[in-house]
Amino acid sequence: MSSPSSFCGGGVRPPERKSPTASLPIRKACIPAEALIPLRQHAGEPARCLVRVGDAVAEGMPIGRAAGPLSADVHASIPGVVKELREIRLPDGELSPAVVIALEGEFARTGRARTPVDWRALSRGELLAKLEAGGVVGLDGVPAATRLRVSGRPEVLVVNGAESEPYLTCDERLMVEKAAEVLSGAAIAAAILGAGSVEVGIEANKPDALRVMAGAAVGCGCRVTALRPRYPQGEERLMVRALTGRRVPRGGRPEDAGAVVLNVGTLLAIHEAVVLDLPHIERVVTVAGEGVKRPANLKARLGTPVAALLEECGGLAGGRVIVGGAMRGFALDGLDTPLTKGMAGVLALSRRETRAASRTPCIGCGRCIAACPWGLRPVELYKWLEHGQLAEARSRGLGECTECGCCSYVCPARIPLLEGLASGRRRGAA
Amino acid sequence: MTAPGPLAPAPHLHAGTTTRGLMLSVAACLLPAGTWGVLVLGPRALAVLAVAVGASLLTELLIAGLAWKSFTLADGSALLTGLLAGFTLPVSVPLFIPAVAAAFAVAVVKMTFGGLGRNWMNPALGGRLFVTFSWPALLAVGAFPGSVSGGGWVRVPPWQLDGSLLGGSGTLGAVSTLLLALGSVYLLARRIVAWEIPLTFAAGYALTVWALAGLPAGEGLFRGDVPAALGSGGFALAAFYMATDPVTSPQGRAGRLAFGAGCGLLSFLLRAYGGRPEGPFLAVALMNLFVPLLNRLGSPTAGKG
Amino acid sequence: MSAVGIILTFTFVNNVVLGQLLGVCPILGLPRRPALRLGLMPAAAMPAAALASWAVRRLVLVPLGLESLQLIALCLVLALFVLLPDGGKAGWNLPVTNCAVLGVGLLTAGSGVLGSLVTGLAAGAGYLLAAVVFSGLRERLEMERAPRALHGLPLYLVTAGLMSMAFLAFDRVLLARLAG
Amino acid sequence: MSGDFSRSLWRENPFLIYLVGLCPALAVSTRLVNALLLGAAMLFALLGTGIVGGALERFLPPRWHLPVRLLVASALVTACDRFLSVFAPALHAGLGIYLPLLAVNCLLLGSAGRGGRPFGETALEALGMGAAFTVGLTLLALLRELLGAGTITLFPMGSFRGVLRIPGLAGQPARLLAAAPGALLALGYLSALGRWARPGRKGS
Repeated sequence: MSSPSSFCGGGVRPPERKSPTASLPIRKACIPAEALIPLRQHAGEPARCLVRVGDAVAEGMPIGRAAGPLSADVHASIPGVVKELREIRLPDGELSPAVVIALEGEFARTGRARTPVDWRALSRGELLAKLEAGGVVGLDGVPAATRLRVSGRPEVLVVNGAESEPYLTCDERLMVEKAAEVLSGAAIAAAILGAGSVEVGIEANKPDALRVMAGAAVGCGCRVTALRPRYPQGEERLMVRALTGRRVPRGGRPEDAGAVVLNVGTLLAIHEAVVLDLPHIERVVTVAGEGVKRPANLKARLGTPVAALLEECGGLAGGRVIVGGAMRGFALDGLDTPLTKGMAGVLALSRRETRAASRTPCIGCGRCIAACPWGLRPVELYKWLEHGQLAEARSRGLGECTECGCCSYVCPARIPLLEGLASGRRRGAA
Repeated sequence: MTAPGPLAPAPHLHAGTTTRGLMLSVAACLLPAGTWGVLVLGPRALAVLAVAVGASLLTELLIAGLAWKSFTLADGSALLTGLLAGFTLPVSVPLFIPAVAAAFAVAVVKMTFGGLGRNWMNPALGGRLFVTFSWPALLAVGAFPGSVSGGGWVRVPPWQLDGSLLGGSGTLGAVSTLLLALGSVYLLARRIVAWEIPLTFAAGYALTVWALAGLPAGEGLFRGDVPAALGSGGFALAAFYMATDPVTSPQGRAGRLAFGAGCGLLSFLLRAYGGRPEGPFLAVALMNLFVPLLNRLGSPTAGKG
Repeated sequence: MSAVGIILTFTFVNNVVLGQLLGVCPILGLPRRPALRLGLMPAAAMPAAALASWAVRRLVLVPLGLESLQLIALCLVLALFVLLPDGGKAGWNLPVTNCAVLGVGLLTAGSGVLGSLVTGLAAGAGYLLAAVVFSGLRERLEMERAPRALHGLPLYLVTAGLMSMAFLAFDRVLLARLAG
Repeated sequence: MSGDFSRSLWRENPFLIYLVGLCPALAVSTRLVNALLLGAAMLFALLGTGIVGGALERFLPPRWHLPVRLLVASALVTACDRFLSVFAPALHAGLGIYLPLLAVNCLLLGSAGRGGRPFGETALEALGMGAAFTVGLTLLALLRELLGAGTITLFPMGSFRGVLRIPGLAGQPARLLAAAPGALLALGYLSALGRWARPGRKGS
């Protein structure tokens, strides 16, 4: 293994705080008595609802059908009866229709032995169809099938095992416990893409994952590289730069540099959908933070309420509850929010951990500029947006912002730069 | 507004720095040099410093309280402004001078523009300039040497008096370049101030002094006395504490490098040709004018890439 | 005074705008964006005015013994500028109400042709310098909230005052040592 | 009409609030007497330009309005200049080029194209503007001279040399206020004061 590589310029080094969960094996969570399954667990339109109140649903049965290329199928994560259809507000503030399923009947799939499918015998179209039928969605909300259906034949598949977000260890545990399955998913994705090489990037602070993955990668054409721990190392474009040396053009996508990036959790879901015919109905989620009594990595059914996950870990001792990562996640005002495909963590952070302070005027220290991995000037963009000058902000690169939050993280005046820029981007997109 | 409520915006972690922390760190780093200065220069130095700090705090308290009904002393910037203003003044001045300098700094240079972060000129420097040009005779060069070693508790050896490292002129900020630099080492190591500005400031100043300072005296090129220039006249205070004021210096790296270099060149010009020992202060104030233009350096705009 | 001395005087030591307070209002009132272009027009008019002043004085007023009518003669020249076809559109009448332009014409009253030209150029450069620096600061001021009564012109004046104060660093001692 | 007069004198004082025509005035506002003299000259020039220029404008196409005003103003200002140089050479020297510069003052040229109105209206407007200019300039000069030199300079009369020295201030005045930066700073704060004191601001 060579010395850790990384992106240059910008980024921050937040405390890792991964130790409470990094060495704990993934635990199976209890099946919830009631699952609340949003029909929008992806970037695009909500899936079209296929069930009505009173319908009996089996485990893994589709309950929502994709409505467009950025939309994906949604499946019943538990067997039971559709109790209610309602509209809920997701943590990011978007509204989504959701299906409430009351647990009932027997588990048709769980615990039954499965014969693995020989995916090498399948055509590219059949593989993609399996991914669509399984409702596999990447961490950024783009369905895996859509991501892999790119034109222009990328040469490299980049496997994102960086996990640079503090607290989160679910990817790390997956790589330690399910390295073969993850690499099988990578092989499937590479086959669909026609990509010649597979590059796995893992931050150097996960020695176990690096060792296991490197061992599993022997002989399957993958290269495992250690990355310098630095947030946001997991950003797609930075991963591509660090692992392949290819520069993604400003404001462009990894595909523009001939690479496709997929997260290890997504690869596991690809493996399960293709080889085991299992739809995307459960995921591993890190439950951590000082407000959680017994932090853990749980393998839980989608639709499990956050409250149940916290309960499973000894209950909530207080603090700010966040879903997702500590840098990019969303704070919750209620604990009935369900687990979704993209939710890697449930964190309860104490005041000591968040180090919150009151806002003061900007003193122009330039820390946000130094921290921005894209070389933007967050403070200037923020001020233009504050004055309603959206066009001016866009001409200064607002479109290149990936909302990583480094600027807000370092701002001594505690200006909500990320919030300002993100809302400006939403206004710009509308 | 951003109180840690249930719906606080991301990110939910923070590096932990606060504006007040930054201001107080800088103020604390002035302490060694200030203490030494008081020991060398005597109680008069303490009086100048106390009047400057008092006037600064009082002005900020009055304006923020009466006009905006807010309490802003807690951010520590008024304290720092008062300290810096006191450091720049010869201790021999009548005590109304530090009061006027600090009050002008806070009221005109800072609060007029809306308070902390909105001013474009370094307040302490603005105050220093106001008294320099208003009462030139009281702040003249001649006022420096007479006060040295008068009434201090510590006797500086005579060979140190002309210079620099431990005991120089009769200004708190010029008594010890060494201790000021020591304080700034901490600030630089903790990344509290930008390293780019002191670097190019010192480099630009030293190079021009070395190359050109011999010319006015007819000694030819490359004969300048660099250690004497770096070790006196408030260069250290200007380079490490004034030019690095985040509010009134550029934000990007390219802008900062250019800003420091400009400060260095102007310092030399004003010091060697203008006959002003406070050249570095004037140079920083002049460069403050160019900060908005320097901020355009290296700024990402449309059409790039 | 040497040419270097004249240039230093009018650009820095006694900057037309910041030292002699000529042309303050056009600079305070400059629109934000094309500061350079709008500053260029009066700056270019200054050497022209200096030359015109010299020519009128030398060729008309002195031979006729009418030196005291210099102001009227200069205004006549300015009036001709305005009357040029499309004067308003091309912005020719802009320099007319700019006292810095007329001021340079008046200030060069005692100089020869070369002195007038150098003075005009230096004054123009000084004007441009002040205009560009001020437009930068003004853009910054507009991004920030200031106390209501001070917002706008009063703040610009205080800004110009602090600029002018910083320019006092370029003093006569400096001028004497640099220009000999 | 008298309402117009008082409005332009204080509430809408063009000098203080809109800062119209300030350039030539700023530099000489170092002494009170300069302000009074310049104010008087301005009043005279405003009246003359308003009446003569207004009368001529009736017979001329619009593009001639500005040049004609300019010439009329320069003639009147030259007259003032000559008059002062003959009768009060010392005071004249104090004004320097700033008296002739009144010719291109925005206050004088700003009324170009507004000719053809009744004589009384034109005269009253000119009086109001001139008075406003004088009041504003006097305030500025008083402030700067008091703080920047510690004196008040008036016309010399008999044994009185024309200069009042203010005890306490005259010893160590803040000389910066007498220099160029002082003019800009003082005017800035005076105009802020003018805006702040403007009652209501509903008329504008």
